[in-house]
Amino acid sequence: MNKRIYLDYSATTPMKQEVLEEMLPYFTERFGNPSSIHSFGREAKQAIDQARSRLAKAIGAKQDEIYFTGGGSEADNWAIKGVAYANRDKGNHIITTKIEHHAVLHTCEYLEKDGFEVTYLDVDEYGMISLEQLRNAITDRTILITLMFANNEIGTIQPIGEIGAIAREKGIYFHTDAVQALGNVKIDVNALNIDLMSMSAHKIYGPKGVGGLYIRKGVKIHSLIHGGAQERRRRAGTENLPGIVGFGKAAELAIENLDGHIRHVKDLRDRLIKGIMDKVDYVRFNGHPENRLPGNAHFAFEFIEGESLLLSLDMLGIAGSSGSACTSGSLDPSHVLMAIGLPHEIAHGSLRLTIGDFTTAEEIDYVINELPKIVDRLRQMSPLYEK
Amino acid sequence: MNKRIYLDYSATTPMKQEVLEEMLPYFTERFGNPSSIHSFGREAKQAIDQARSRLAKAIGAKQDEIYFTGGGSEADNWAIKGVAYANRDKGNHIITTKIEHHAVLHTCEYLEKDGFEVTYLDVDEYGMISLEQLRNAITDRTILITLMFANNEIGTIQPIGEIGAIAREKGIYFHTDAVQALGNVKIDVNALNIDLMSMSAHKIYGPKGVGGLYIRKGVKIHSLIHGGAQERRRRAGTENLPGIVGFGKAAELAIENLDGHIRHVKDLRDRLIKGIMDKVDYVRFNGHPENRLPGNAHFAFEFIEGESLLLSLDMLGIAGSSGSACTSGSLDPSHVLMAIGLPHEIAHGSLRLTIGDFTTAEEIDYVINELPKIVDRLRQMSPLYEK
Amino acid sequence: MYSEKVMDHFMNPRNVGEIENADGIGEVGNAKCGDIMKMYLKIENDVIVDVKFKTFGCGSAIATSSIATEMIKGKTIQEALKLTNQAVVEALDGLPPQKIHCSVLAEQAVKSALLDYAKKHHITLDELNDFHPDEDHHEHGEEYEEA
Amino acid sequence: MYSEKVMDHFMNPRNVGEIENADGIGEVGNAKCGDIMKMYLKIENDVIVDVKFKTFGCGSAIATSSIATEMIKGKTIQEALKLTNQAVVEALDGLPPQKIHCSVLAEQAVKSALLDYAKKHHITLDELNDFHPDEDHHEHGEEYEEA
Ligand SMILES: Cc1ncc(COP(=O)(O)O)c(C=O)c1O
Ligand SMILES: Cc1ncc(COP(=O)(O)O)c(C=O)c1O
Ligand code: FES
Ligand code: FES
Repeated sequence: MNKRIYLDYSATTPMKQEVLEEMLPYFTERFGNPSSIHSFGREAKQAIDQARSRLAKAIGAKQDEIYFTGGGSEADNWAIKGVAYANRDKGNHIITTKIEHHAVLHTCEYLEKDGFEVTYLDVDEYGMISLEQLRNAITDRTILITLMFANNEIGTIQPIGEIGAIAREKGIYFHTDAVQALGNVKIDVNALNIDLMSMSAHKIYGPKGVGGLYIRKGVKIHSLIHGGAQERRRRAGTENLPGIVGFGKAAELAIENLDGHIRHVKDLRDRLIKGIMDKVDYVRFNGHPENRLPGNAHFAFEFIEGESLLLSLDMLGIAGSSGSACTSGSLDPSHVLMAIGLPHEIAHGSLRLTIGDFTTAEEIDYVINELPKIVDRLRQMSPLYEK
Repeated sequence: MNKRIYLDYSATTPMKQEVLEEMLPYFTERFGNPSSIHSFGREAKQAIDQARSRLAKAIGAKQDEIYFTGGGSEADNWAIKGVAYANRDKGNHIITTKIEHHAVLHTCEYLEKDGFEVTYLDVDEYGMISLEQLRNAITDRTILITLMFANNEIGTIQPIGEIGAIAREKGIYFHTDAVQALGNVKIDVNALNIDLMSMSAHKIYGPKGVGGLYIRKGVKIHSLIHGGAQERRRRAGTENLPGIVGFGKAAELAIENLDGHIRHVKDLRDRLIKGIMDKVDYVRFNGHPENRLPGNAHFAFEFIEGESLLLSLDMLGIAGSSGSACTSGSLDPSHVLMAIGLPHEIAHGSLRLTIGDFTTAEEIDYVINELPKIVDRLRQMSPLYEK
Repeated sequence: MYSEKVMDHFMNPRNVGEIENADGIGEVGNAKCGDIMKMYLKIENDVIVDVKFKTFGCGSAIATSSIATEMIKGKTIQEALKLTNQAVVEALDGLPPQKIHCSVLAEQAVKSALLDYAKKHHITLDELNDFHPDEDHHEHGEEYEEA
Repeated sequence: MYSEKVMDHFMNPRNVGEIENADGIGEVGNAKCGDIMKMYLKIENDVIVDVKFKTFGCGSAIATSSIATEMIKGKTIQEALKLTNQAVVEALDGLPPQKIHCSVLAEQAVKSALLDYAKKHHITLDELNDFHPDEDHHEHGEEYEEA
C-alpha cells in the first residue's frame, strides 16, 4: 500500500512532532518519580505541574482542579462512580442520555446493578437532547447529570451551557464527557457550569493512555484508584510522566491554534460532504447540521453494509470507521444510530469520516472520487438494491 | 550539579534505549486505534498482541491471561476490588499483610468500609510473614489472599510458592503484587499457583503509566473500568499503544537478561552494604539477609533523620529514598518499618538505596566515601548523639 | 484480520449476480441484522450447472458467498448438500471468531436454494428435514470497540 | 521543593552546637515523631548574646533552627519573644505546606529556652503564660508518596 489516507481522527490521532519532542527527555533522562524528593523527582514534579497548569488554562480551570488519569474511560468511570458513591446519602438517581460513550453507559449500567437508578434521555433525529425532558427527569433524588459534550459517532454538540445552568440551579453535580470536544470547541468550565469533565490526550494529538478529569473544588467524590498520595491523594499510581507532559503540550497547542484548526477541518469536512452528497444517491447525512464537531462527517449509504465499505476503502488506503453491527459481531447497529431513529437496515450502511490537522484537500478529493465507485460496486452485489 | 548518581531504581527506572526505540514509531506513524479495522488499527492490534505474548512468556502465562492497565496501582485496585465484588456471595473475608504497598492497603481499607473484613498479617523482624499465621487466618468466608511478592521498601521476598500452595489447597484466590519482583526474581505463575498478579512497566526500564494484571483463566472478577470492549471486554479504554509496546519490550529484555541483571545489581549492592557497614557505627541493615530483592539496600542510621540525609545526598547528586515520617509530613515512619518492629526514632533515620542496571562500581564507591561523612555531619548537629 | 483468501474473494467475488428463471433460489438473513444472502441455482440432471449470489453484508459475508458458489458449482445436489460452514471457513484459510456466523449463513443460503429447488420439483431431500434457516445464525464472538 | 535560603541554612547551618552553662535551654519535639530541637541561650542584661542549637529532624527543621538562632542573636528577650513561625518562614523565602510545622517548632524552641531562663531567674514573662510547647505541633499538609 503506497498512499494511506487517515480519516479516523475521532478514533485517535497521530501525535504531533512538538508533543513527541517535549516528551522525549522524560523517558530516559528526566525520568524521576515525581514523588521522590531528590533532584530527579523534583524535575519530574515540575514537569507535571507545568502540564497541569497548561490543561487548566485550556479549559479555564484552576490548576488544582485538574487530575490526570490513564485515559478518558478511566475519567468517565471515576467521575460517575466516584460522585455516585460519595453522594449516596443524598440520592441514588443519575441522568444521562442514550447516546453516551460506552465508558459512561456501561458505568451507569453497573451502578444500576448496585441500587442506583438511571434515566437515559432520548435524543431527536439530530442527536440533540431536549432541555425540557432533562428538567422533567430531575427528582429530589438526582445527584448527577452526566451528559456528553459532543458525540463521538455523529458529532452532535449538546447545549452544554444550558444544561450546566439547569444543573447548577437545581444543585446537582454536572459531569460532561468532553473527550471529543476538547480541542474542537471552546470550553470554559466556569462559564458552562461544568462540575466534572473527562478528557483524553490521544484525541488531541497527544499520547494514548493519558486522560484528565476536571473536578471543581468542593465536589464530593470517592477515588477509583486507591493507594499512594499522588494527584492530591485522589488518584493513586506513579504518574505517567512523559504522557502527562505530552498531554500538557497537546492541550497548549490545541488551544493556541483552536480557530485555525476548526477552520481547516471544517472546510475540508464541508468539501467532503458536498462531494459525496452530490455524487451518491440514497445517502443520508447524520448528526446535527450546524452544532457538530468541525471534523466529523457521518453518512449512511442505503443497501450496503458498513464493514464491507470500510474494507473496500481500506484496500485503497483510506481509513474510516463505521457504526455497523457486523463489524462488531453483534446484531444491532450502534446505540447512537438507533437513538436518532435510523432504521436498522440503513444504520448498517453507515460510515464516519473524521478529519484532522494533517488532512489535505487532495486526500479529500481522492475520497470523493473513490467512495462513490465503492458504494456502487457494493450495491451491485446487494440483493436490496434494485435499479 | 555535574555528577548525578541514581540509586532509587525501586521508585522508578529510566527507560532503556531499546525500549524507547521500539516505542517511537507508535507515537506518530503507527498510531492507529487497535479497535479500528483499517490498516492503521490492524498494525496497532498486532503490536499489542506481540506485547501481550512477550509479557505472557515472561511469567509463564497464556497470552489471553494478560490484561494491560494504566499502572501497578490500577492493577492492584482492580484485582482486589474486582475479586471482592465478584465473589461476595462466597464470602467477605480478605487476607493481606501489614507491609503491602498503599495501593493494596488503601484498597483493602476502602473495602472494609463496604462490609468486607480484612486480616492484616504480621511480619517478623525481617519482614517475613508466618505461613502458620496465614493458615490460621483462613476462614470459610475467605475469598482472597493478597500478599506482595517482594516489598518495595526493605526488599524482603515472601515464600510465594508456599502461599500459593496453601491458597490453592483451600480454594481461595491468590493475588500477588509483583510490581517490585518482576524482572528481579524468576516468576512462573503456574509453578507458584498465582491466580492474579500485578505488574508495572516503569519498574523494569519500561514506560510509566502502563501496568499489567495477570488473571488466571476462570477467575471470577468484575471490571474496574467499564466501557469499550478492549482487553477482552475487561478493561475499557483506548490502549496505551506505545506504552504497551514498551512494556512488552522491557519484559522481554528483563527476562532475557535476568541472571546477568541479578548478578550485576547484587554484586554492587553487596559492595555498598559492606562499605557502609564497615565505615559507619550505629547503623542497622533492614529486610531479610538472603530473601531480598537483589538491588535493594536498606539502612537505618541512628540519631539522624531520613529527609536531612536524603537532602544532603541530593546536594552531592546522589538520589536515594527514605521511609521517614518527616518526608511525608505525617507523624509515623513508614508502616513497613513499624511492622518489622523498628523503634520510631530509629526508623526515622532510614535510607533506601536501590541499584539498577546502569549503576557502576565507581558510583557505589563514591557513595561509600561520601555517605559516612554526611551521617557524621548530621550526627554532630543531633541532640540525640553523644559521643 | 482477514486472510488473503478472504480479501481476494471480497475484492473479486466470483459468480455475483442473479439467474433469470433460476431452478432454486435461497435467501437467508435479514436487513435488520445487517446481512442478507441470496443464492440462485441452475440445475440440470441433478447437477448445479450455474450459481450466482447477491449479498448485503460484511466483507466476510461477501467472501463466504463467493467461495460457496465456487464450491458447489458443477457439483451434484447430493454433493452440494454436504457443504458445511467449516468447509467454507477452511477454504478461506480461516475466519475471525466473530465472523464464523457468516459462513453459517453461506451454508444456509445454499441449502435454502436447494430446498426451494426440491419444493418446486416435488423432491424430498432427507438431508434438509431438520433444516430451519430462519433460526438465529449469529454466534457472537468478541466485540470490537469503535472508538 | 525548598528555597535556596532553606538549602543554604540546611547545608551551612549557623550556630550549631551547645553552650556550656547556658542561661536557658529549650527542647521541643520528640524522637518518636522524628524531630527534636534543642536551643541554648547565653543572656546578659536581657540581651541574647549567644545562641546555639542542635536539631534532629528534616532539612527544614535544621534550616528553621539555624535561621531562628540568627534572628534572635543580639536581640533583647522582649524582641526574641516576638519571633513568630511566620517570620521564620518568610525569612527562609517560604516553606512547603507540609513543612510549616518545622517553623512552629523553631518558634517553640526559642520560647522554651526563654521560659527556662525565666524560671531559672524567677522572672515572669507574661507573653509565655499561654505557651504549651508539648502540644502536637504537626500540621499535616499534603502527603508525598514514596514509591
Ligand atoms: C510493591 C508496589 N506495588 C504497587 C506499586 C504501584 O505501581 P504504580 O506506581 O505503577 O502504580 C509500586 C510502586 O509504586 C510498588 O512498589
Ligand atoms: C466520547 C468519548 N468518551 C470516552 C472515550 C474514551 O476515551 P479513552 O479511549 O481515552 O479511554 C472516547 C474515545 O474512545 C470518546 O470518544
Ligand atoms: S454478515 Fe454479519 S458479521 Fe458477517
Ligand atoms: S521536623 Fe518533621 S517535617 Fe520537619
